[in-house]
Amino acid sequence: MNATLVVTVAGLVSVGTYLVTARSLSRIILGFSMLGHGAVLALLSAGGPAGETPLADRSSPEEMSNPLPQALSLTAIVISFGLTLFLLALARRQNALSGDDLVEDDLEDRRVALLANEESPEPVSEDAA
Amino acid sequence: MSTVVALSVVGPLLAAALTLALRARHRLRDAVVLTTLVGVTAAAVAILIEVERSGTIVVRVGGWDPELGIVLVADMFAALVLVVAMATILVVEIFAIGQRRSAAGADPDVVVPVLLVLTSGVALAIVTGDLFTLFVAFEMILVASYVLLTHQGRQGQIRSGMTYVVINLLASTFFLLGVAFVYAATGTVNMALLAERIPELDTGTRIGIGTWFLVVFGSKAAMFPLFSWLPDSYPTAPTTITAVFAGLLTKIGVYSLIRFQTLTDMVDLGPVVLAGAGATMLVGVAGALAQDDMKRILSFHIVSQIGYMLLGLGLFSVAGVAGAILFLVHQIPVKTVLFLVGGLVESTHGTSSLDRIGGLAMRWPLLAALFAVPALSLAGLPPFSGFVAKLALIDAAIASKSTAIVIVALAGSLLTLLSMTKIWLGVFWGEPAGAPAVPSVRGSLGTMVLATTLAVAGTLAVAVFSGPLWDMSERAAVELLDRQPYIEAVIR
Amino acid sequence: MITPRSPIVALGVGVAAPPAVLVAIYLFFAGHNQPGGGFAAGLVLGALVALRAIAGRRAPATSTTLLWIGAGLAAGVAVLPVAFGDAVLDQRVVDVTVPLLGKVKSGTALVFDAGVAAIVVGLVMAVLDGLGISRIADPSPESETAAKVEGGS
Amino acid sequence: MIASDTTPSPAGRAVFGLAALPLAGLTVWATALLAGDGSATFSVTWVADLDLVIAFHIGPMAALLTVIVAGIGALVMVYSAGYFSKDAEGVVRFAVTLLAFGLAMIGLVWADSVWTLFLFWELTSITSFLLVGFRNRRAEARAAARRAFMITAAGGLALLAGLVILVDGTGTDSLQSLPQLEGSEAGIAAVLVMIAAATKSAQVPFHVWLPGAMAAPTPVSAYLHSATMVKAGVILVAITGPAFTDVAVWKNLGLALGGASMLWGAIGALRHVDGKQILAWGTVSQLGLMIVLLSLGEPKATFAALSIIVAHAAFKAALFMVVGEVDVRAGTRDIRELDGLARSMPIAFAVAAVSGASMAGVPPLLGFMAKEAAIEAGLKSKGFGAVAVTALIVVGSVLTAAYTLRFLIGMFGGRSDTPTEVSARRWPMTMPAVALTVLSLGGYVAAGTVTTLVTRAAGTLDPAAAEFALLRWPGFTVAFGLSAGIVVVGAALGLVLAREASSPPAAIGAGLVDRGIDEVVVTARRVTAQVQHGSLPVYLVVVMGVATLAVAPFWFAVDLDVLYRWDTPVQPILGLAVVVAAIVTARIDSRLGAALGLGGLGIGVAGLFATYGAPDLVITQLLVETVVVVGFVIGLGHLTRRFPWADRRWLVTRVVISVATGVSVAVALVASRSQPNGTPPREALVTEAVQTGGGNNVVNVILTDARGLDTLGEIVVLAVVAIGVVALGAAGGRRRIA
Repeated sequence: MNATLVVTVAGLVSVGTYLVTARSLSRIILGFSMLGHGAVLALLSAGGPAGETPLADRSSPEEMSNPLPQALSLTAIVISFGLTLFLLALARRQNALSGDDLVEDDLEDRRVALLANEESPEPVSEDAA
Repeated sequence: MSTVVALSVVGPLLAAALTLALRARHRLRDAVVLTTLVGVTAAAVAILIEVERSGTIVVRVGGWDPELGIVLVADMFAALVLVVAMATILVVEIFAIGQRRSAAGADPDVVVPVLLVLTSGVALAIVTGDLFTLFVAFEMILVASYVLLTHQGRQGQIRSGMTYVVINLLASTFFLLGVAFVYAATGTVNMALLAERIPELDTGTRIGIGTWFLVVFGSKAAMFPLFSWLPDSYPTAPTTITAVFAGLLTKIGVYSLIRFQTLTDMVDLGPVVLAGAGATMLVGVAGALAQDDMKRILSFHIVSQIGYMLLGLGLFSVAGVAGAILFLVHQIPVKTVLFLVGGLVESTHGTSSLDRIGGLAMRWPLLAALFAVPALSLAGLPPFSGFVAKLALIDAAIASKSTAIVIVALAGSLLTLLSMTKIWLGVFWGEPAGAPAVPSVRGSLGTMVLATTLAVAGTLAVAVFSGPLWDMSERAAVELLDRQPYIEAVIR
Repeated sequence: MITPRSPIVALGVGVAAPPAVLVAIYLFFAGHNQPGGGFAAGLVLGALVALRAIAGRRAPATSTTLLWIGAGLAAGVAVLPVAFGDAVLDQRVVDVTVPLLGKVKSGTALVFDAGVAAIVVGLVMAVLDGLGISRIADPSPESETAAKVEGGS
Repeated sequence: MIASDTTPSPAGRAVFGLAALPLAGLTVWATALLAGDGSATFSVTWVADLDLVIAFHIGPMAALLTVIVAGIGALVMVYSAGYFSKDAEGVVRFAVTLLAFGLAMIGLVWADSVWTLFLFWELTSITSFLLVGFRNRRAEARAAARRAFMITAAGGLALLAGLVILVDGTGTDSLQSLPQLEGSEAGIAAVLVMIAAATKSAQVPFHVWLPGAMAAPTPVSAYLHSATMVKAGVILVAITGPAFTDVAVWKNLGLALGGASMLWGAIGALRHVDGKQILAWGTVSQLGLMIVLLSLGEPKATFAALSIIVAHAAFKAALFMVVGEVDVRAGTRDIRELDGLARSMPIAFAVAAVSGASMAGVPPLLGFMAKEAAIEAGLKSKGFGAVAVTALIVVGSVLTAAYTLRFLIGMFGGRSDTPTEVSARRWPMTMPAVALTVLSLGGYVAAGTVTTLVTRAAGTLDPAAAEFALLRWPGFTVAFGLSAGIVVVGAALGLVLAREASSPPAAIGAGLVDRGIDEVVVTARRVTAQVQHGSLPVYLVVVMGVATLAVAPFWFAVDLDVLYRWDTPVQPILGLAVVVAAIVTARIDSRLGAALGLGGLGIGVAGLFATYGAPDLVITQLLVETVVVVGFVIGLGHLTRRFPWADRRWLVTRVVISVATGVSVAVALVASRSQPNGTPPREALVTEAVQTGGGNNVVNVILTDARGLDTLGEIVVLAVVAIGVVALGAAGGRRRIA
């Protein structure tokens, strides 16, 4: 297994996950792009060492790099591409709605949390209502 | 029959293209959707009958060897879930057509083709015998759900959509990384080959793969502690969409989890799954109790009920897995119908907040009945489907001497009942509030009520036919835990 | 920064267009035997569409048509063999001769790739439409709000 | 309080008449069956492998109970026709629910398999919930319904678990002649089943739901809370008793719960001022007596218990009916407010007096014979029980006599100048109570017949129990002496207490239950507030944390020997460049710059692809990256240049968790490769690609042919994204798809 690729994967995943936990959707998008690269490189490294281009008329199966991870990677790249575009559209819509692209907290969850933290809990029972 | 299996995946895609082309001609489009969904449901039934009769169906897509290409595998487990899933989508679509006429629903130009893509993805996820294709199927389902959730572009939808999309993207990335791990360890992504190779791996790698995919599928299935995205996002979508999500999406996660964990013989992870199951039940139901909005309560129940299926898996016994399968089969229509009722309440009252509705039982007894059946089923009361499934699980757990989980499961049922009572008290009892008059069940609303009634009938059918369903679940469980039938069917 | 509607950009786009189309065609047909394929071809065409849009020539809003044609082609090719009694997605190999490239051994895979390409172009057009290419072509300061606080809970 | 003075509505009468018909029919059928000592059996298999069989066996016991349930049910339907006024809301709903309850109860007594019993057990809980909450506009009715439902449902779950153990242990699911349960689980099952019975039969401390359930219309109280549903627990104890005869905890728990209920229930009845509440608390006491007798597990006691069930059904239903009639006609049922009703409502008074006497154990009534049998059973019981149980029964009976007298005086007594005004008599309300009273009398007269019926029923539980008889005149036995003493002392006590000015005690138990339920909800909120932050970054960190944990097993499988440095020396340069580009991109303040950084990074990755021999990936990567960067620029480029700053503490968390995730992934990758099991089939793939796929570019053949389904899925993803992007772009403005 290619140590260089493994380290690169670790780096990309680290930075990618770091960005994903940001509040700004722009950064999250950047993060996912990196995570996508990381995953693709992981797939490639999982397929064995590098080799010749997998063209049947140019090199023998022993010499060529493993074609299957490449095919899987291509599919993965394309899917990740599509989702990145979708995230962009989401970010744009959020911007149109609120003037920024920040991910907001869920209001209802916050309400429940506030209720839970109140000194005297809101009466819940039918009796008290 | 193998063609039917493949068509149940590709057919909806062709129909999706067609509906996209026909977006200006509403009636024709609706006809196409309904025909397609009826078709795939019928196909699923045919597959089930065939599997029941002559065993697992294997499709080598494009005629490629399993080691090189993709195989589709319809075994008992797959066929059973496929039938329920397709029928559920069909019913929801009928509801959606009704809602469309009332102009309150989502944009059909978007929803119709995308729902068909979702259908295809669900079918593919169920029948695929290839780990990477499962990833692709998940992406189809997810991207469809992203679009369905957010396409109206409302503030709340975008906010919750972001949570939903981002969490699921992370899970998808982990899925892809998991494929890399598996491929590195075994040199294949074919599930039958994985079933042969993974159990013979070095313990660390084997268990590592198991736990990793527990995280991957667990976050799709909304297992504790990976569930938080669900209750935030589901309630914001239009009814029909939430109904499909509620019924299907997490269940596909559970389905895949059961499939993967049994196929790769992850018995050692049983205790971990059981612990997760217990926590999922309790935290989910606690969340439900904490909410004051019908759709949010129901969303948390999705989480809670996932715990019961995980319980069955965690036992890793035939009875347990069969219980989990039956629970899955029961849960899909029940959850869907509860959200449909929520949708009826919302579309007649403009809200699903418990504080702003009341007294519906007096004014609309039919709706009360339509709610009561699945609600009691959810709480596991007889004679409804949930009872049989729960009994099977409790039985299995007691047989496996897992007393702690039994106590948790029973406590969870009681709390489920309490929160269903909360909805009942809030929405159906009390001083009438909300809509000014009894809604007249005509036109579009009639179609919606019809669809809901159909779905309730479906849940009752699951209860009535629990006998044959249990036999099939048990057979599926035997096949899953034995693993050899699957392997042999694929690699012949 | 891209300056929309500047004559230089327009000229550049004009000059780039024919070779780009050629590249796309090459990638499309070479795909089965050489690196390339429908996806790459579609993206090259898509990039061209994007460039034209940025240069101020608004893309024709036909993304949906391309989408359903593409999906229809790909899914159709997948289903078609059923009509001949074959398995789904069973490819038929035919020898096709293409000018300049010579004999291209291919078949229904080519139709499948055409579907891929159509969808990719459709996607790029949709993105241009959805992300608001009109604003780039006709920029107006929108929401230059002050930076908000980013922070965790 | 409930009804206005208008006469009953004809429509209501018709509905109740219809509902009474099936019940009347069942009564006749069961009577015939009982008289002929016949039996009937039928069953439907539901889920064979789970022992889920809907099986009914109507032997003497079931037939006797059917007569009670269906007979009283029919009478209650008639009574209801009088009870509800013309303008009453939801009469049909009420009739249907009540009938459903009646049928569920009949199903319960017919049940021949464990799960049939459970099914109908739960159905009675559900219908009872609906009936108690019938007047659900009132908060108190809703609260009472919820309370009752929760307690009985909790009992139901205990029953579920207990029955699973029972079926497991005995190997049978049939309720006829249950074998004894042995082993360590027997005790657990016994406790679970006994608790279930106690919740349903309102035994202390689970009785707290019953007083609140009086919020239901009186027909419900007369039916569910006297004669039928509350007996379900007693029946359960009777039926499952044989399985637990040797389980000490079964008997002890039964005696403890039953004994406590006998005393506390009677005390409660002496304290309350609401006629219905007095009867309800009295019911708790009477049910306690039945539980005590049945858990003794002795033939004589079983016989006595069944006798009491029969007697109690007759007198308690009649008494509830009377209270309801008083309530409707006098407008209240508070004994402090009622005055002189003995004169204005003579029939009701007669009914109450006779039925009350039966309850107090006064001859010549059915209740007397039953109480005699109970005392006899207590005296004959083995061991320490003889004294203790007898004492318990005696004390309980004294109190019963006392509250009976207090009830009669309170409801009907008084001779002041301003008697309570009452409205016109409603015959449908009067007649059923009269009929039941006649039964209390007739039962005494026809003691032989009653004995036959009861012994037949008792015989199905315990053959030895079939040898006893109800005696009209027992002679001067110890038991008779005790009986006489009970009546005298009780009457004296009743007279004293009836004149006590009392105020209704607070419903402490009910309050506690409600508080408990509220507390559950509050706790649920706290838990939810802890786990459901509503904040995406927190969720993500949780997922990553879990993933990091999940990787733990991989650490043990890492073998660094599988690693080699690089394929070509260019790789480390490119790899470094990629990571540096990533870090730089993460730190760049402007969106445009970040987009360009991302582009650079993508080129670096494409370079790595190139060193790997993957030109298809290179082409795709470069094109994709271009479109993404362009998209980023046109989509977000106009946003504020700078990213917002982040909280420093949170920043540390993020850095730690991300690095941990990155390292974990690397570890997992290396571990996966350490001991591989299986190799990719390259040769076959290449050969097949050329032969079957007809292409030299293996990757492309895989994409369009071997794994064409993946590609199909992938482009569908793109198409859906396109639809979504257009829809989002159009949202808020024009609504169409281009």
